[in-house]
Amino acid sequence: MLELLQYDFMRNAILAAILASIACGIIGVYVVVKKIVFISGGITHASFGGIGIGYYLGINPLFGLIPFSLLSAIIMGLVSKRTKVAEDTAIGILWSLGMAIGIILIYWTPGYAPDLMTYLFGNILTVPMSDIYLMLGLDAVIIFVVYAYYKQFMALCFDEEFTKVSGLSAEKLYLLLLCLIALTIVLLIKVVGIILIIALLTMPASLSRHYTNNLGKMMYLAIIFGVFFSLAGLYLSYVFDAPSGATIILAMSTVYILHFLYDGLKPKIAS
Amino acid sequence: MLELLQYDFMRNAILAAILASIACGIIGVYVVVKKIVFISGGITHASFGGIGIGYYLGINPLFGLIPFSLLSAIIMGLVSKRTKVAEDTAIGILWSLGMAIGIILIYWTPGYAPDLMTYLFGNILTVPMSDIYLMLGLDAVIIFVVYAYYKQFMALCFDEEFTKVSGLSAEKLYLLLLCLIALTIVLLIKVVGIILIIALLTMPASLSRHYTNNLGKMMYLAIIFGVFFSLAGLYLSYVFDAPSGATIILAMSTVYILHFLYDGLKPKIAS
Amino acid sequence: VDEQSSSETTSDSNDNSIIVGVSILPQQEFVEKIAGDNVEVVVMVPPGADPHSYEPTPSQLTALSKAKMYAMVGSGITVEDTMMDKLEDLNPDMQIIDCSEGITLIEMEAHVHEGEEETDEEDHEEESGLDPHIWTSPDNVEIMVENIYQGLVSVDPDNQETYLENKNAYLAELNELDEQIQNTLEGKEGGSFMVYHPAWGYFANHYGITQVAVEIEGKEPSVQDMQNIIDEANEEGIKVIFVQSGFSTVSAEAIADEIGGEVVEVDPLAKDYIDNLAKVAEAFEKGLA
Amino acid sequence: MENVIDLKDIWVSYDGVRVLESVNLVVKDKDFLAIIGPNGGGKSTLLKVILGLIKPDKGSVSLLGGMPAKTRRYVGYVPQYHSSNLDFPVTVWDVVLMGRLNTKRPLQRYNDDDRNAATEALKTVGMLDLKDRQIGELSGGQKQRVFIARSLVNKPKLLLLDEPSTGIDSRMQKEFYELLNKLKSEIAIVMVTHDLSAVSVYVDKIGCLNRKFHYHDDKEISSHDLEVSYQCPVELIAHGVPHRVLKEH
Amino acid sequence: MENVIDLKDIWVSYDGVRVLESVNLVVKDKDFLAIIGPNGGGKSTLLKVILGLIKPDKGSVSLLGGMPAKTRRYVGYVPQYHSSNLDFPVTVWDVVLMGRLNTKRPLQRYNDDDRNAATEALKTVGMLDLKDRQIGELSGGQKQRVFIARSLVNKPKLLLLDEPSTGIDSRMQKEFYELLNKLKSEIAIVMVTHDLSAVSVYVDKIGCLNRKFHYHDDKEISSHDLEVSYQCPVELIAHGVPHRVLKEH
Ligand SMILES: Nc1ncnc2c1ncn2[C@@H]1O[C@H](COP(=O)(O)OP(=O)(O)OP(=O)(O)O)[C@@H](O)[C@H]1O
Ligand SMILES: Nc1ncnc2c1ncn2[C@@H]1O[C@H](COP(=O)(O)OP(=O)(O)OP(=O)(O)O)[C@@H](O)[C@H]1O
Ligand SMILES: [Mg+2]
Ligand SMILES: [Mg+2]
Ligand SMILES: [Zn+2]
Repeated sequence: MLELLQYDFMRNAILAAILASIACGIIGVYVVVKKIVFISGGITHASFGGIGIGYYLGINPLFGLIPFSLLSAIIMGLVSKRTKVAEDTAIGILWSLGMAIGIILIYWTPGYAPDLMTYLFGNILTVPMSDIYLMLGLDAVIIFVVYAYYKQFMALCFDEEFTKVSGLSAEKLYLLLLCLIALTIVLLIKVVGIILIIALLTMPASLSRHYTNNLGKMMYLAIIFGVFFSLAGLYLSYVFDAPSGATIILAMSTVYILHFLYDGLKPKIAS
Repeated sequence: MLELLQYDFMRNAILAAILASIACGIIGVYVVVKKIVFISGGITHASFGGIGIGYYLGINPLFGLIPFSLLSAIIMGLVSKRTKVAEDTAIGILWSLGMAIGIILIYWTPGYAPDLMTYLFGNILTVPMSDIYLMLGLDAVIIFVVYAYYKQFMALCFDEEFTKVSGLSAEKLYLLLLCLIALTIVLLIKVVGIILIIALLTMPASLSRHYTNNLGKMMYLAIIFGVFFSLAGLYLSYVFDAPSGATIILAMSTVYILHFLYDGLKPKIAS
Repeated sequence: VDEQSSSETTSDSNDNSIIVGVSILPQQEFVEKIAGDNVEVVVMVPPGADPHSYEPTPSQLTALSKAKMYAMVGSGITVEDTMMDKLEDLNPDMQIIDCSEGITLIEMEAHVHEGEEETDEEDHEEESGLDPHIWTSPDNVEIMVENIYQGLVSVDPDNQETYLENKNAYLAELNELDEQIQNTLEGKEGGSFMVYHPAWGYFANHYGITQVAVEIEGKEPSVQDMQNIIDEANEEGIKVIFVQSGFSTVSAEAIADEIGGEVVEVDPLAKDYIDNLAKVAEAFEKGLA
Repeated sequence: MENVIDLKDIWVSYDGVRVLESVNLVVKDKDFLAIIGPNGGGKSTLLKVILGLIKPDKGSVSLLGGMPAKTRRYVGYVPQYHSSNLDFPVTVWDVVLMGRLNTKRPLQRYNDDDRNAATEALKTVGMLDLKDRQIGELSGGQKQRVFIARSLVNKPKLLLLDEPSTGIDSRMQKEFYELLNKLKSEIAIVMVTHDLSAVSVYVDKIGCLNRKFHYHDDKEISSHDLEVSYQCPVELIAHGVPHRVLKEH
Repeated sequence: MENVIDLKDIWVSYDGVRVLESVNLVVKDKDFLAIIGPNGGGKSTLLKVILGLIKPDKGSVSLLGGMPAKTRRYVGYVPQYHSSNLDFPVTVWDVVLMGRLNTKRPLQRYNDDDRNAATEALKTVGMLDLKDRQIGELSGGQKQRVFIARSLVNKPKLLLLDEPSTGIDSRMQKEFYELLNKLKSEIAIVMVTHDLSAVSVYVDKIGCLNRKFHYHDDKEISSHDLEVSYQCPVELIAHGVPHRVLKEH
């Protein structure tokens, strides 16, 4: 493994894995405890529409992606809070709508065959330096916002009605949280792909949930798990000559599944 | 439109759209009311692993797909019912795991993976006659099972604890329902693709929810909406020369969004 | 790339000309060079789309259902694998010709795997390891043109003479192109060039140079692949990575950063075959190491 | 006839924290038992053990002479918290009919008997007017009434009620207790409650549960140190009871 | 000082079904008002209107002299149903501290004052022992106690309690009512309840709500046809009341 470190691509991959794990660890904890895995998946997929817009307008897809995913996060948030449409249905719809827009726009864009697979599955081995800086910036933003709003987010995730009664705007806080999720997703899409993002968001956070009842500690643990798994997955992908993103997920889920087999498949509640 | 009917591919596409709408209408209602959109998405994505297995073994991907998606449905069901892992986290994990397995296996299979894009994005224009028969069979199975277990499924979706106390096995019923969902997904994958299935499952059912408080009527309405939208989308995709699957989804979501803009974005509950 | 024109040809069809379906843009050029205005060509994979993943639209299918003849590349490009059966169903009278007839398909250049090369070689299916990009070499194109000519003659025997004349003229052009490229690449035999998508295997084979591919069969490189690619590039002194125009260059750029090189666009699917290939050859000449 | 409920030496713990300790309980036909005890005493847990929804760490459960999983279909149960999905597209009527589900096999439809029983049960709880209301559109107490109706609709052999009067207005409460009073001549009833005035008026037997279970299976409770070990609110039980006097214990 | 609550001509309906009809309500400082009424009478709805969680179709709401959205932070609220996420990784302690959130801006941490207040509140409801328990691992009544503590921790100017004694054992209930009795000398309290014996003992003013609101702002209720129009359970209010006699009305 060590001799691999002489390669830039490997150093970048490791940096990307660490930075991604930090963002995912912090935001993932909220995603897991507030049970908005699905909405995160929705934002991720809807953001595909932004990629389509980027291609269609001939600009850097990132400039389509960022506004579009923030917008879809806000729309999902508003739709699920303000209307009588069941939240998960609203998400399912925006999810597919974003994807459909992306596909159609990409189809209509002359002269471009997008590497769809990269967006779906990512490629952590070819992360350019510029993306690393972007991720650093994102991590800084996330850490700052979460530090500032730690108590508020905790109340929001625990009991929205109470948050309102406390004089806070639960809706604004929720939208802020969704926007953080959207940002995380945008910056990670190129690196790890839509599919891996969901894994990175949920698995480390959910694993850490088993070890503590404290929100803050969960975040630290989730980051540690994320870094550990992604580096291990990277190494395994080298050993077995397999795609890195997928191997990271595989490593993570295997540990997760083993962990909870050990922790007891025995039903607590009889069926 | 009418002159299009002289083409076999169009007739098959229309048949496929109708048969898919029937399966989706019935099963989609359960998906929407039991709020298992996410688990359905999970089964869909996990089934990608089955496609990978099919490619790797060099068999028809459908033969990898069917057992794999049934299996992942059952595992998801058991994990979410039997263990303390939060349901949506378990799904997120199996979701990524299935995808990862698919990616790695396809990577290890030499040669281009034909049809891969079809599985991801579907192609209703190239549905062969054999698939139409398969879909007919599936619709028959779904209608029969739902007819037989209508009351039981209703109780299950409404109140699982009560279902248990009534002496039914809530777990078995739930697994049966998930297997029906898995079957539906398998047969729809070729038609609309993994990415868009969720739309077809949720939108007609959720739209019909606005018009009735009766589960059975919801199913009829959902079928009607599904048929209408998919045929309209098909026609529009011809007019605008756009990919059919994506256009169907776009048509559906546009109507859905217009509908609920009309129905009132006005918040009932102040924020 | 000439933008909208070909998508227009796909949609409007006037009844008196013969409709010929083809899979990719270079084939359109071949057919048009031979048949001139006598035929109308419908291309399955429009400009910029990826022949490894493209799915046709209803209007393309309706246009193709009126076609007299379809010239498939025949070397196993994905869109044909998925669509040909369908097209036969759709239009049973259509004459289907296989442009690759008479061309020997070569193995896809595998990534250099040191040591564990032949581990699961046995599992390889027959055609899957073969390189479908036959049209990137002018000598293959001569055979393709010949095949297309035969097909056109069989669906439209009346115009055989025109076709023959046109074909010969085009073959001559292709010959000239071949020589021109030989000249361009003079003295570079045995050199290597690096491409992202390995579309240039036949070209490299024909001119005695080596293609080093980053991505293989639509699959992103693994860590070992990356390691080998970079080592090889450094050994051989490769400083240029060629990417297919229009495709995302991010990954290629990351590798270019690593080897201190640059990314250059070349297009294996341009309609204007002859000029394009000459330009490509010049680009390769500069990038060869 | 055998005992309706027979618990022997039941131990339950959550994550290592013991909640029930060596609980023995026998309920006979036509018993009306109230279980009282402090918050966290394990009352809800005990009902779930009786129904087989929680497996005890130790001990044996017999319900209506069999395994709970087999026999619980003959029990009417009103839980403390409702796990039901309140956006669900069912009306009050559908929910009450659901109480007849245990008598149905797949493919079998509801018949007139079922419908009559449902009408009857809704009348009993005063909710017949609202039978076409979607379940989520009811107020707290209205929902509770519907769930009570659902537990009654199938003529159960045993009623397990976990704080059934929660949210119910006082007029209805009174009617409800009168109803239980009538039912106890036919079936067994076990009710968890904090409403001691109701206990003192209608109930035959009282059990105090605070991890350990103490059964006062006589109208008269013998004096001992219950106050300490079970936190039984003795003075409240004893106070203002019309037809029974509990000794201080 | 201005009125704590001032509702003028409030109308609310759900999906066209009218729930509140021309409700007028004034609560002054140090009032202790109990709202009683039948199930579905609109009591929970009324509290939500006071808090600005539901916008009335018509009418004006003033809370602590301002718009509810601005001033509700000074209110301690215990809802009938808890919308909280019970798997959440917070302890009892965190939940109670959350009650102090309204005094905090982003970036500000909890200080010793906050912690002392939380300790105090937990002691009041007898839950200090369990302060490190995860919230989902409590029994029904224990949870309710924690939520009561949360509503008290911030020394609110008004307490809005929607059936606060739900699930709470009788010993704690008594203590809780004693506490309210003490608090009413400092703050205003509005409590929805079906527990008429508590009403009769501790409360100063009674409001009957059944779509329309009728305010008995005197200890003595004047006689009229309340029984019919508000379904006030007169005989129960009147029965067994130690320090007050209601005329039949
Ligand atoms: N979300 C809703 N949609 C439609 N109707 C509703 C909704 N919530 C409550 N209602 C109806 O409004 C009326 C008043 O409800 P509310 O919850 O305010 O009653 P309540 O006085 O608190 O009753 P309870 O004593 O049972 O808690 C009831 O008839 C109820 O059926
Ligand atoms: N899921 C759980 N995990 C861990 N501990 C639990 C869980 N559910 C209940 N407990 C604990 O078990 C004990 C008994 O709970 P139970 O709900 O049976 O009490 P109860 O007697 O019904 O109380 P209440 O009168 O408050 O409803 C309590 O101390 C509670 O904290
Ligand atoms: Mg309880
Ligand atoms: Mg209420
Ligand atoms: Zn290619």
